[in-house]
Amino acid sequence: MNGLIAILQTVLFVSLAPLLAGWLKLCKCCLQNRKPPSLLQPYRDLLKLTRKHPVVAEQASWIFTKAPYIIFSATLMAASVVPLIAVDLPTSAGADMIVMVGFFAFARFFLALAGLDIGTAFGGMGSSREMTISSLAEPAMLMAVFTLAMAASTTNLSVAIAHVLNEGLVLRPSFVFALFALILVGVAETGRVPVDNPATHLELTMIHEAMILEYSGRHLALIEWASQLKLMLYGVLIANIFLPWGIAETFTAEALLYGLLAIIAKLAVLAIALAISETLLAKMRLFRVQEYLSFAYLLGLLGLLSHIILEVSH
Amino acid sequence: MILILAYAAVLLSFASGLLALLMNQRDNLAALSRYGFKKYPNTIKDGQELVFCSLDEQRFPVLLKQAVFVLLGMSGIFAVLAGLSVLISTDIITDRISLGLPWLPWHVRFDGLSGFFFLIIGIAVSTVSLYGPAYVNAYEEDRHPFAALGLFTGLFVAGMLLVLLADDAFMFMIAWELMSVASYFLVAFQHEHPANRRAAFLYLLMAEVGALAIILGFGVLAGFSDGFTFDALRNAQLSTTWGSIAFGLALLGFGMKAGIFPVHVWLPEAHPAAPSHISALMSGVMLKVAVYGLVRFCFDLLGDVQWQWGVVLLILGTVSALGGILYAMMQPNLKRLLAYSSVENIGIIVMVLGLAMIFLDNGHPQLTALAFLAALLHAFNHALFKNLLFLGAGILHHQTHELNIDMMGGLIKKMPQTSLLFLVGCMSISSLPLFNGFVSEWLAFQAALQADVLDNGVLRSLIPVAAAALALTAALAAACFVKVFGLIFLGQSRSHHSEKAHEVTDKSMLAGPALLAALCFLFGIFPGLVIHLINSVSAQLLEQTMPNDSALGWLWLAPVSAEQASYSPPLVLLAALLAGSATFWYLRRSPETKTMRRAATWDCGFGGVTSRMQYSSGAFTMPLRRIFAKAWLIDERIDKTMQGAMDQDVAAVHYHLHIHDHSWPRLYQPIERGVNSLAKRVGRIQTGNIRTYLGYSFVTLLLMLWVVSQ
Amino acid sequence: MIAAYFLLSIPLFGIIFFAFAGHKADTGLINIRLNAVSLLATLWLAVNVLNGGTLLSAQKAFLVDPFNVYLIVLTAFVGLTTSIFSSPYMAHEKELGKLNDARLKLYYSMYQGFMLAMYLVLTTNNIGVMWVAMEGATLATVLLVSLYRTPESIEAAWKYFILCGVGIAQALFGTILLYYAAVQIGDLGDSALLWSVLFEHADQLNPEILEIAFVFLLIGYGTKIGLVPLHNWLPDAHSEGPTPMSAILSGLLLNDALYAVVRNKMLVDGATHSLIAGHLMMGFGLLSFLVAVLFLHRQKDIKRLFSYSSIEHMGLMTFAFGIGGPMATFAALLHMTVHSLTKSAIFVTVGHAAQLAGTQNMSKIRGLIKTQPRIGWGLLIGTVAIAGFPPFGVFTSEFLVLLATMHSYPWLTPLLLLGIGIAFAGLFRHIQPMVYGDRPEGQMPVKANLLPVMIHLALVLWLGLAIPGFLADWFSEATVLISGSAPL
Amino acid sequence: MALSTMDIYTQAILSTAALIGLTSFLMLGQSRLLRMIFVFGLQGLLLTITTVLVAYSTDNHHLYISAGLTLALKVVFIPWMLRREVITMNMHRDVQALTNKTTIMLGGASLMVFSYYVLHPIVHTTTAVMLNALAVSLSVVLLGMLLMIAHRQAIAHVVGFMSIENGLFFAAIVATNGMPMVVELGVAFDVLVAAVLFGIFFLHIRTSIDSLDVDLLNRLHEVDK
Repeated sequence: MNGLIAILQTVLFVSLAPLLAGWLKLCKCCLQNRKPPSLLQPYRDLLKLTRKHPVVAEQASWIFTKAPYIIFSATLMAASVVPLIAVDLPTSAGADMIVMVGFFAFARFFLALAGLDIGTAFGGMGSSREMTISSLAEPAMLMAVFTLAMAASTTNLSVAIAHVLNEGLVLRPSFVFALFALILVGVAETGRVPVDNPATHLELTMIHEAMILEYSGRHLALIEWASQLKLMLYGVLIANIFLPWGIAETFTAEALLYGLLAIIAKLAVLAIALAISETLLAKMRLFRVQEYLSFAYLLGLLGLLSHIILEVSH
Repeated sequence: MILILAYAAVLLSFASGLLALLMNQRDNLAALSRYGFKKYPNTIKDGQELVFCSLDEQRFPVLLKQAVFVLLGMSGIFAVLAGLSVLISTDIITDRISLGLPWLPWHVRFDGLSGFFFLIIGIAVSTVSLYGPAYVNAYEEDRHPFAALGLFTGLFVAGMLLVLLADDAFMFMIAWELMSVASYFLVAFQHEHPANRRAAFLYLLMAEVGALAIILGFGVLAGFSDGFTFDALRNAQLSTTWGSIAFGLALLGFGMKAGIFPVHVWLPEAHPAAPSHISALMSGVMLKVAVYGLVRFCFDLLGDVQWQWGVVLLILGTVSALGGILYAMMQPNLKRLLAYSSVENIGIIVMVLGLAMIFLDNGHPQLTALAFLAALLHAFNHALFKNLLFLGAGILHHQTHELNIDMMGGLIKKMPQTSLLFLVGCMSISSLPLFNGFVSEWLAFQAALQADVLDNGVLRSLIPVAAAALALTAALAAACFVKVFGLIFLGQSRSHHSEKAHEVTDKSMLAGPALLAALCFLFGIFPGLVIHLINSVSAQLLEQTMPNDSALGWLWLAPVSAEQASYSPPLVLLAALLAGSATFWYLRRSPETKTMRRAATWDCGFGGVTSRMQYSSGAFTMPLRRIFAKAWLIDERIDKTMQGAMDQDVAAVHYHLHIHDHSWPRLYQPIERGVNSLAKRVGRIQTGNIRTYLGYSFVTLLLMLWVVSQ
Repeated sequence: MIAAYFLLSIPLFGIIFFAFAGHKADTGLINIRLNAVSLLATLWLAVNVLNGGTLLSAQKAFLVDPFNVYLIVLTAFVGLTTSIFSSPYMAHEKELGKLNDARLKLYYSMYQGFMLAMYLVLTTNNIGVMWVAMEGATLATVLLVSLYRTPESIEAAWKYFILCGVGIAQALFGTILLYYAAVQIGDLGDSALLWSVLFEHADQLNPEILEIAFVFLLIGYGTKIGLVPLHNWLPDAHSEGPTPMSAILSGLLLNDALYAVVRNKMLVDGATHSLIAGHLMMGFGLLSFLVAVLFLHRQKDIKRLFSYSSIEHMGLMTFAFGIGGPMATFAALLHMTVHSLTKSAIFVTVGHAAQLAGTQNMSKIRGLIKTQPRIGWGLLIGTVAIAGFPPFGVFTSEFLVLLATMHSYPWLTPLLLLGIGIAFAGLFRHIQPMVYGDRPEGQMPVKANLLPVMIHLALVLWLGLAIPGFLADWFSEATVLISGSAPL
Repeated sequence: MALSTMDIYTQAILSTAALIGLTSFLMLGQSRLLRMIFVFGLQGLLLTITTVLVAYSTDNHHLYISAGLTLALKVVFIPWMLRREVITMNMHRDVQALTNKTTIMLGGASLMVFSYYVLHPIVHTTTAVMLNALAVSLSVVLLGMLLMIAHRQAIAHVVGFMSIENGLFFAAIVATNGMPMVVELGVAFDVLVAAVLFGIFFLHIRTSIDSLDVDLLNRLHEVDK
């Protein structure tokens, strides 16, 4: 039963990811008063791509062709760990938040390799920048995660969320810091403005796009999908960790439904916020990114220290 | 019985060393055997045939090399057996060898800790001996005599094993120095390059200084006890001050060998100098022996540890880990890079050991066991993948005659098997899930996250920061090894050599790395196997084991409790495989899109994507170099050669980038200068004038007379 | 006791024989044979001592006890191996035209003269005779130093002669004071200079006089040991003379001078019941050790380098004897043995290295391993041994000295360790470039007999791994004799 | 105890001791080699007289032998050899000016005092004569070394060296009525050989640096100039 729900939740995750992307695009268009594409446009794109005949660069080795599958399934693994509509699922016991970060690292590792595989300047540039930014983002993220982990004294996501849920409404200064840190990191990791611009293909500024420049067909589809999944994953993390209310603790149909509606609502709101920020902010220079991320790290650290100093009673 | 296995391992490695000496004795052997058969003609004919054809001009060296490595391999296997059996039987075996001083024979003690490191050494040595024969064939006999190489390899291994067996200060030091000196000769093996000579000198000098510090450390303990056996030293009653002094000395001594920042400088010099299978042993195993020494000294001999020591280790470890990986990232030379990354991994181990000390002194035995286990597990894993990577580097050097990663590229198509093995190594060392490197770091994080059980607020805030630094280290390591694998194996080949390179012909050279890669993966999926062994070590040493929550079954890893954290690699693997294969199958179902079309790479319409356009090592790390600019001494120059009218237009642009280690100008050169100037001053007393000399003895006489007449 | 007389008669014969037939082709061989016979004699003596304990001749003129008997065997052994090395060496020197017949005669007969003096120093019971023999050793070797008649060698010999002469004169004054103190007891008569007698009556001797006497003895014999600041003759004499002589000077003369000091120290300790003598020795030893260690870094001449390392090690031994506990004494005795074995082996290889490079200037000697592997490896291993790396015996003794110091004077240990470290660096920074690297132009292998080196290093290795029972008993008996109690 | 209360023998000994000390001073201050050698011979003669005195008073016969040896070696042979050397090198005319002579003499005087000070502790165990004898001989030894330090001529060094021997001998004779015969002979033998060697060395040094100035023997040094 639990297993089924877990699988169902993962499937939901995968299937909802493009929707979130579509919704985000829609919001941005409205804000920039352009005519928005349909909400389901991302699904159409993916479907189209999977039907296409993939073209592969000559130098590309098996790394390049297998990377998309690895990246996608790694991201999928990460997604399966995160409670979407219900806590206390068997999948989240198999791997905790650290492992989840590990999955991201896994995906990134192969993405960067794929970027280097084709042997062009773009690929190298992309993977170099990607690795740089992520290696700065990872400690910041872990700082935020540790704050939660120490507060809930567990690294198991669903247990942690349950803990926050049952604790009721407690205003923890540490969580505020951690929240902001996680948001900053999420923006950086999912390659959104101001760190990276998913829409651009201007060589000097792009990071994520530079690596996947050579991809086409189903490979491109998988990678796109994976990044949409990642975006949603951060969204869900932020939503469910810091305001977990509504998530199902019992596996009854209505509870689950309620949980689903709740998360959709939260994500919608988050997406709007993100859209607004993306509209207002401009992309920053690459070498400003470390300041941005060290700020995120600082927030995470502050969160941790405030937890240790203010909240632990000895 | 178990001890016999251990002795057998030691003796076999000695034997392999001695056998290597026969390399130049072919003629004498031939003469001897001829004489022997003349003396006893009635021995079987085919025996003579065998002997003579084995003593044949061409065949003899090959056979001998194989024989040497077979002995070495057997010694490795025996070491593994001995280690396993003592770990499983969980008993402590002691013995005496009537060598050494008349009133102080060599005391031998074979317990879990020694057994565990025996296991590490055994695995490494046996893989190396699978790999060795093909590798050493590259050396011409007249320039690089195999006799020296084989002899000192055997002594080196024997020395390491003896260190683990030693149970008194005297034998420990002898074995320790045997290890150092033998490895010194191995570093100096290719001594026609001045750089190698310098490296060897530096290495031996630091080994000597370290050994002296260790002796002094033992001396401090011995000063408070009767005798030099470890039993006596265990019972030494030290004041906190003396204990801290002893700890400091041991840290200096073992740290120098292990390569803790800032006394690490010999590593990046020595490892590239030695033959690759030796650097594999040095980096993969010898550093672990140093860790063993530290653990033995602090947790076993000193007994009651202070949490302040733990803090020292924590800080030093963090600095080494970060410094190591940052320096590693900047190295274009593959083996230097690997050496620096050893500094990083040792840093991690030391840091987690510090954590263990902190928990121990604050009275949290379970967490102590957890941290201790994380440290030993990481030592084990590092031995596996660092060996793998060094052997891989050896293969690359063997095939391309290159170690500069900017000169390689595109090798994945030329050397598929090697590249696969190397990839496994890279993934393990950058601690990706499903590989062994991840497990130990995960446990380290778990240990660090328990910091809020501590009462001391400083510690509670210090430890998570260290953990975050660990995270940064891991991320940087991933970046570093993406660079390594990407530049070496992917893209287009950057030089003639890598253009011409091909897979190794002698598959035995791949067998060793393959075994290691398999183990890396195996212990990434089933870490329980090793953890069980380490638990028996900590049960002996700390009377405490890690509370692995067995409620979830043996497939699970739950260091503190299932509630707090759990990780089940097999299930993850299963799920990942399912997901991956499902998508794979789904997307490639339709026959017409199943095939892929090959096309030229997108060149922005300019045409001609050449290998020079690819990112180089310097380019890849440029962002990080700008971000962490303070961490290195960067010497970056761009020279333009001008030409044409009034030298206005640029003919060529030369880019120089040299990254230097801070510790040289800060620490080592001052010492060198000091000694030299002191020697210069002292030299003045040798004036060459006899009357001055007479004056010396005259004054000395008067002085002495005055002294005694007081 | 007949063994002792026999032993003394052999070199006596040698002196006279070589004075006439020293230039013959087979002289080297005869020299080897003579030393071999002496070695047999000493072994015979040693066996007697092992069975019968301390031997005292009629009229107590000679005394052979566990302390000096092993030094006697060591002396004979090193004398033999050095003669094995010296016969091809001197032959080669003669081919090069550095020497003529007269000098060869001188060399060989003085070689035996030196051996005679050494045996006399060790066997005699009369401290006056001991002095005479010690002076005799100087006189025998001083002409060997100037054997090549180069300005440097003459200068070195002159300094050696004057400094050691003046120094040894102090020793005689000390001896006279001792005698004076002994005469004051009365009823000793002529036996008042016999060490065994003095040792019996040590506690009756006048302590003030003995303290002053010891200062003179220490300064006097200390000049011969090469204690800083009385050492200045030593590097010159070692570097300018023929190499075999450097080997026996380093391996034997220094030891025997130290032996003389220790003998007298035993008397002084018996009389004064104070640590003054020990402290003086420790002071001198430590000073010599540290200064010599720094000198190593500045050497250009290979033989000078190793003569400074001799000073360093003699300093260490003096220091150890000065500490005076059983363990320190044991260590010092062991160190005496291993040092003279290792050092003479090193001088042998150094001699060959200098011959094949045609110079003693270290910056000119390169790529020995490539040129003549045996010599290169011999030098390298020897240096490793002398630098105190296990499993060679030097490490064992240094380890014991360190621990003994740790027990008695902990604050001195860092100094020792520092010294050992610096010494190591000083040796290797010079040795490495010589042995490693590619062979330079026109550096040809020479005819060399490295048997002595192998034997010596093998013995040192053996002593490092395990000290054989009889030797251990020997050492511990000597330790009991000197320090009054057995090691642990 | 007062000098007058001693017997004539002791007084004689004391006076010879004083004279020997005096001769050392004379040598120390001497700037002409020939005179120095002459004074050295004088010292040897005094030593012989002392020996004979002791031999007679203690009728210890082997001391006569050593007296003979002293006479032969230190009064006849060595001075003769040195003198010949000086003549052949014709240095008998040139005056070797001592640098700051007065300081050296003062130093010598203070050495005398110092040796009394050093040997003072033993006075309560012995007679004043012994103390004086030992003090004088010690100061002769020290003065001999000072002489060698002060003078640059190799010949002066030999003289200094030998006068040190004299000092030792004096101590041996007076304080202990002579050492055992075997030692006496050995010492005498050594002195003889040493003297011969000195002769050889003068030859070598002359041939190598064409002078007997020891300051010119300074090739072997380790001060980088």
